[in-house]
Amino acid sequence: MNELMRNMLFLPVQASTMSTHIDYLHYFVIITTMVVSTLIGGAALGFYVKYRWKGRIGAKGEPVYTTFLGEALIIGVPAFFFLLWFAIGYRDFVRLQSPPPNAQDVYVMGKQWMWKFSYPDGGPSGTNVLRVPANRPIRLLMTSRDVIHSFFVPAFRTKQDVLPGRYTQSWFEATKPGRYPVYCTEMCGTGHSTMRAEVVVMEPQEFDKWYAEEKSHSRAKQRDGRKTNIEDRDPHATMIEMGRQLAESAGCFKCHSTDGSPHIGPTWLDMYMRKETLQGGQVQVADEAYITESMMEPKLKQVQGYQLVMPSYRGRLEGPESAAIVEYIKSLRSDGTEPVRDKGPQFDIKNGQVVEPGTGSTEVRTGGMQ
Amino acid sequence: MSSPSPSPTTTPAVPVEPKNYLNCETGVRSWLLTRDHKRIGLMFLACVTAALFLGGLFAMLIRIELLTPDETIMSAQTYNRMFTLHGVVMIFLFMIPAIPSGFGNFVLPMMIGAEDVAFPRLNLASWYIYLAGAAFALWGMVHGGADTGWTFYTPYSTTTFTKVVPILLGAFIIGFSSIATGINFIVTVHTMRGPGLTWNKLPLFVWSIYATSIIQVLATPILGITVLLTAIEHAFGFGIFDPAHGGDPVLFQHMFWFYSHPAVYIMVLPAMAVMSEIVPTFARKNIFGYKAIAYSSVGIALVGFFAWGHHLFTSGQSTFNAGVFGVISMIVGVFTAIKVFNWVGTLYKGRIRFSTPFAYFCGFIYLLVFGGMTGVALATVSLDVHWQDTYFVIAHFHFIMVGATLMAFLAALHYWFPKMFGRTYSEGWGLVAASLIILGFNATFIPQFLLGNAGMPRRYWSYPAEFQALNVASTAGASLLAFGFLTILVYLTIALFYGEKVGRNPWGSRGYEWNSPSPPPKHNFDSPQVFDHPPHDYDSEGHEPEMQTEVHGGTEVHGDDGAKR
Amino acid sequence: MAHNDHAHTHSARPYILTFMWLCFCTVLTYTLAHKDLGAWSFAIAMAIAAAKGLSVILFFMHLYDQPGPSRLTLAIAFFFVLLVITLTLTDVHTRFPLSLPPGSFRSGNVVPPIQ
Amino acid sequence: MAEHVEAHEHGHEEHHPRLQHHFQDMRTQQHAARLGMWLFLATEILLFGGLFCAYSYYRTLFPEAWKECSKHLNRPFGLLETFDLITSSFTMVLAIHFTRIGNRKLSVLMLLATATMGFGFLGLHGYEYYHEWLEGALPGKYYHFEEVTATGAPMFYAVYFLMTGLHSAHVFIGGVVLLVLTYLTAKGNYDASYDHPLDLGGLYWHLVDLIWIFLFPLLYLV
Repeated sequence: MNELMRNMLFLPVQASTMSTHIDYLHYFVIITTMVVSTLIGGAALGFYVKYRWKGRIGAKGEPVYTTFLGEALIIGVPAFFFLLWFAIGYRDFVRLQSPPPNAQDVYVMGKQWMWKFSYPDGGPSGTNVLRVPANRPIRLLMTSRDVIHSFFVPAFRTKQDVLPGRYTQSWFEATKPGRYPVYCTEMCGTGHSTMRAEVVVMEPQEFDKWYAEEKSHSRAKQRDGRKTNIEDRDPHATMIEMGRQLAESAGCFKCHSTDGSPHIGPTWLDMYMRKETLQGGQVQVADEAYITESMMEPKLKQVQGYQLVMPSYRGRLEGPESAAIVEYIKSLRSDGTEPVRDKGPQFDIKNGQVVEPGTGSTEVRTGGMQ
Repeated sequence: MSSPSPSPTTTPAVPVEPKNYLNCETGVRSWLLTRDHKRIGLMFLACVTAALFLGGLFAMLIRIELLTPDETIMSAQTYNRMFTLHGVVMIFLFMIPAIPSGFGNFVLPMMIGAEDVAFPRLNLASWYIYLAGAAFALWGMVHGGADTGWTFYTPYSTTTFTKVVPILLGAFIIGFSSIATGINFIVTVHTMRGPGLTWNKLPLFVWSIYATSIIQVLATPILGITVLLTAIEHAFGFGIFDPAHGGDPVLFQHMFWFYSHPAVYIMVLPAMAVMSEIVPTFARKNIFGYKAIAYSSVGIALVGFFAWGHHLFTSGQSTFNAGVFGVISMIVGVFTAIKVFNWVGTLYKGRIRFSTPFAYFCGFIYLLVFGGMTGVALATVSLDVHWQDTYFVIAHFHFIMVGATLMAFLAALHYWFPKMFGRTYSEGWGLVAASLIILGFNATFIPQFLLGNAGMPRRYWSYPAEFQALNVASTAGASLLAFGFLTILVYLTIALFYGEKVGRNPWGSRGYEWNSPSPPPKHNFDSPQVFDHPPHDYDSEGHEPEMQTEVHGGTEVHGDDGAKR
Repeated sequence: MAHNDHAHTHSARPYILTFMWLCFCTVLTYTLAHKDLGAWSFAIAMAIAAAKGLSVILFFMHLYDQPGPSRLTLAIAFFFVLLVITLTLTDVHTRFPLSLPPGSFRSGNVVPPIQ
Repeated sequence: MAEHVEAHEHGHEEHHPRLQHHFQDMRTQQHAARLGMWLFLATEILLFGGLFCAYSYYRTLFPEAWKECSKHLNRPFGLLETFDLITSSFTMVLAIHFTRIGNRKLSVLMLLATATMGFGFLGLHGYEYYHEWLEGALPGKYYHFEEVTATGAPMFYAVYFLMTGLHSAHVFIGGVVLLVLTYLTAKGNYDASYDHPLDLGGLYWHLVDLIWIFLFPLLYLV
C-alpha cells in the first residue's frame, strides 16, 4: 500500500526515519482531498443534470434556506479535518525540529554555488558530498557565506533554509545506505539549479573506518591549507603565523578561544579595538598598548566577569614575540578583514578590478574568508 | 415589459443610436482625461490584458526552456530573468488590478446605484499611477531585468547586479495605484449607496470587492516600505536587510509576506466576487447563505493578515511560531470551504443554464477546491517541509491564484461583455475556448504537483533527467492554454465590432447593474434607482425574473428589450 | 457631525487645553528620560507617547466627533502595526538558540568561519 | 493628498457651488472626503509601521547599541523639534478654527506660522544630520563613528536615518501643501460653509506630528 501510493504520487524513496511518518500523513491528506473533491464535483454535476434549465419561460429555481445544523456541518466538518491534519503534522514538525541529544554534528556551509561539509573536532571536510552513517542521528548546523540557500534532501523529507549571519539546524537519521541528491531550493543566483550535492549514507562500520582515515589525513592537510591561505591574503602572514605558534607554545589557548566561543578568558576573536568593560566599570579599548600591557601585567586592568588566573608574561616573552601575538590577535576578525584594511580600496577577486570597500561582490566583503 | 419590473428603468424612447458612455464623447482626449468610472475600468482592462499576454509570453518561454534538462533556448541567467519578470508582470501588473480596478470600477458603482465612484479624479490618477509604475518596471525589464524571483529575497536581491531597483520602484508605484483604488471603493460603498440599499442588501460582488479594498489599503503600505528599503539597500547599502552589514534577511521575509500573503486574497476575493454574481444568475436562484458568503469575505480579509508566517516554516522558525501561523492558516481554509459549499448549494434545486461564464464557474470551483485543499495540505507543517519551494507550491498557487483568478477574469469578461459593449460573442467559440483553457490548465499544473512530490525545486533552469517526462507534459499543457487565450482574443475582438447586438439584460439576471441599458449611459442609469428587493432575488412573489434577448442556446425570446424595439 | 452645523458656537478652548497638555507631557517624558527607571523607562515613555498621540487624534484631528468608520479605520491601522511587530518579535525571540553566534563581535553579526 | 484637495475644487450644482454632481449633499461629500483621508492616513501609519517593525526587530537584537547610540543623539534638539511640531499642530487647528468663525486674516497668519514651523523643523533636523555626518555616525557601511563601537551601532543609525528621513519627507510635502492652502485661503476660497481642503490638510499635518510624537522617545529617549 505504502509503495503503491508512493509510486502513484511520484514521491522519492523513504530513506530516513521521519520520511514514512510524513508520507502517511501525505496519503491521508491526499486521499481525503480526492474524495471530497470528487464528492463536490459529483454534486455539482448531479445538480446540473437534474436541475438544468430546459428552456421553460420564466423558469426560476426553488428557494433553499440553510438550517442551523447545515451551517454547523459546513463549518465544523472542514474545520475538524483541517485541525486534525494540522495536529498530526505539527507533532511531526516538532520531531523534525528537535534533534536527538546523541546526534552527531556536521557543519554545513552554503555558498554560491556549492555545499561545504565539515565535521567538528578536526574531522574531514568535503565539498558537495556529505558522508553519514546509517541508523545514527545526524544534526546539521548550517549557515551561509553569501545569500540565502536552502538544504533539501527529498529522500529524507527534510528542508532547511540556510541563512547568512545566522545558524539554523536540521537533523535526520538515514535508514538505508545509498546516495541521495541534495538540492538548493532558495533562489541564489545563476548557478542556483546546479547547486546540488549528494548525501552518501554508509554502513556505520564503514563510515567509522572512513572517518578515522580521513581525520588523520585532513589534520596535516588543513594546517598547510590554512597557512597558504593566510599568506595569500595578508602581507603580515609570517608574523601572524609566528604569533599563532607562540601563543600555542605559551599556552594561551588554554584560556582564550579564537572563534568567539566563551572560555576562561575573553575570546581573541575581534578583541582588537573591542571596548572592554573593566572591573570597576570604566571602559577600555583593547588597542595594541592595552593588549601588550595585559600580557605583562594582567591584574592591572582586568576585564569584568573573568577570574584572575592569568600569569604575568613579563620576561617570558621577548618584545618582538609579544608583538607577533598582538598581530595574531589583530588578524582574528569575524568578518575576515582587518579594520584598517576596510578603509582602502580592495581587489575584487571575482571581477578582477579595484573596488571601494563594501561594494562589489560578496567575496570582498567577507574578505575571502570561508 | 411583459412582467412587472421592480425598478422602473427603461424609457420607451427609441433613438437610432442611443447616447452611451462609449459614444457620448469621442477622441483620444476624452478617454485620457475621462473621469467616468466605466471608461477608466475599460482602460484598466486593456492594460491588464496586455500585461496578461506579456506575462503569458514569459511563461511560454519558461516552459519551452524546461523541455530538456539542460539549456534549450536560453542561458541560466536569462531564464532567471524570465521567471522573475513572469512573476512581477503577472502579479503586480495583471492579477492585483485585474478584477478590482477593471471590472470593479465598471460595475461596482452601478451595483450600488451611484453615478460614479466617490473620487473620480483619484480614480483616473490611479490609472496613471499604474501606467507610471508599469513604465518603470518595463524600463527595468528592457535594461537588464531582474533575476531574483518576484519575492526579491534579500540579500540576493540587494547584491545582484541586475536592474532590481527600477522594478522594485515600479512595484512601489503600482502599490499606490492599488491603494487609491482601494480607498475609492471603500468610501464609495460607505457613502454612495442608493436609497434603500442597506449593507445586507449589497450584492456579493460589492461585499467581496469591499473586503479586497480593505486588504489593499492595509497591506500595500507595508509592501511599499519593504520594497523601498530593499531598493535603498541595493543602491546605498544601509545594511537593513543585509547580514554583511549587520541586518537580518528574516526581517525582510516577515515584512514581505505581511503584504504578500494578504495579496493572495487581493487576487482571490475578487474572483469569488465574480462567481457569487454568476452562480445565482445561471442557476436562476437566490444565493444559498448570502450572509455566510458576505461575512466570510470580510473574515478572510482580516484573518488572512495573521497567517503570513507559513511562508517561513523552513526559514528556521521556531515550533511555537509555526504552530501559531499554522492554525491560523487552517482557519482561513475554513472560510473558503464555507464559500465553496454555498456555491454548490446554490445549484441545488436551481434551473441551471449552461453558458460560457458558467463553464468558467465550473472550472473555477474545481480549481479552487483542489488548490484550496492543497493549500491546507501545505499549511500542515510537516508536509510543508517537503513541499516548500518545490513545484508543488508552484502548482498550488497557480491553481488557487491563476486558476481561480483567471477563471473569474474570463468569466467576468464573458458575463459583462454584453453590458459593456452592448454586443455579444459567439457562444460556441466561447465554450470551445473555455474547454481549451480548463483542460490546458490542468495539463500544465497537475504534472507540476507530481514534480513537486518528486522533489524538483522551483526556479530550476536545469534539472535531473528523471524529471523530464513530467516537464514535457506540463509544457504541452501550457501550449494548449496559450492556444485557448489566442482563441479568446480573436473572437472577442470580432465580437467587439461585429457581435450581435443585445438588450439590457441578456442573461435575465437580477443584479442591479442590469437595470441600466447596455451599454450604459454616461451617468449609468436613465432614472434613479430604487432598491426594494434583496440582491440575487429570484424567488420573491411577483418578481418574475425577466428574460430578455435570449441569444444563447437557441431558445425563444421572452420579454422586450432595447434590441428588439 | 459636520462642523458647519455648529460653526457659530465653535470655541478654541479645547485646542488650548490640548496644547498645554501636550507641552506638559513632552517636558515630563524628557525629564523622566534622564532618570534611570530600568525596565520601566521604555514602558513609561511609550505610555506618555500614547497619551499624547491619543489627544492629538481625538481633539486636534477631531476623531471624538467622527462617525464610526473613521475610528475603525484608525483602530485597525494601529492594531495591524502592533500585529506585525508582535508576531515578528515572537519569531526572533523563539528562533533556534544559535541564531546569533556566541561571543562578542564588533561589527554586525557575521558568523565565525567554519573550518 | 493633493488629489483630495483638488478633487473638491470644481463643482457644479445648485445646492452649493462646491458640491460635486455625484454626491447627494455637502454632508455626504464631506463625510466621503474625510473617510478617504482617514483611510489614506491609515496607509501612512502602516507605511511607518514597517519601519517601526524594523526598529523593534533590531532593538531586540542589539539592545546595547540602541542604548549607547540613543545617548549620542542630540536630546535638547529633539525636544526643541518636538515643541516645534506640537506648536505647529496647534496653529493648524487654530487656522481652521479662524476660518470657521470667519476671520480670514488670522487664519492665513496661522497657516503661515504652521508652514514656517514645518520648514523650521526641517532646518533643525538638517543641522542634526550635518552633525552626524561630521561625526561619521552614518548607516551601514558608511559608519565610522569612533565613540560608539557597540555591535549593531551602524544598524541603529540606518534605522534612525530611514525613520527620520521618511518623516522629514512627509514634513516637506506637508509644508508645500500648507503653502498652497495658505495661498488659497488668502484668495478667499474657504469660509465657514466650505473648508474641506483645509480640514484634510490639517489632518495630514497632525499625522506628521503624531508620528514624531512616537519617534522622539523611541529614538532620542529610550
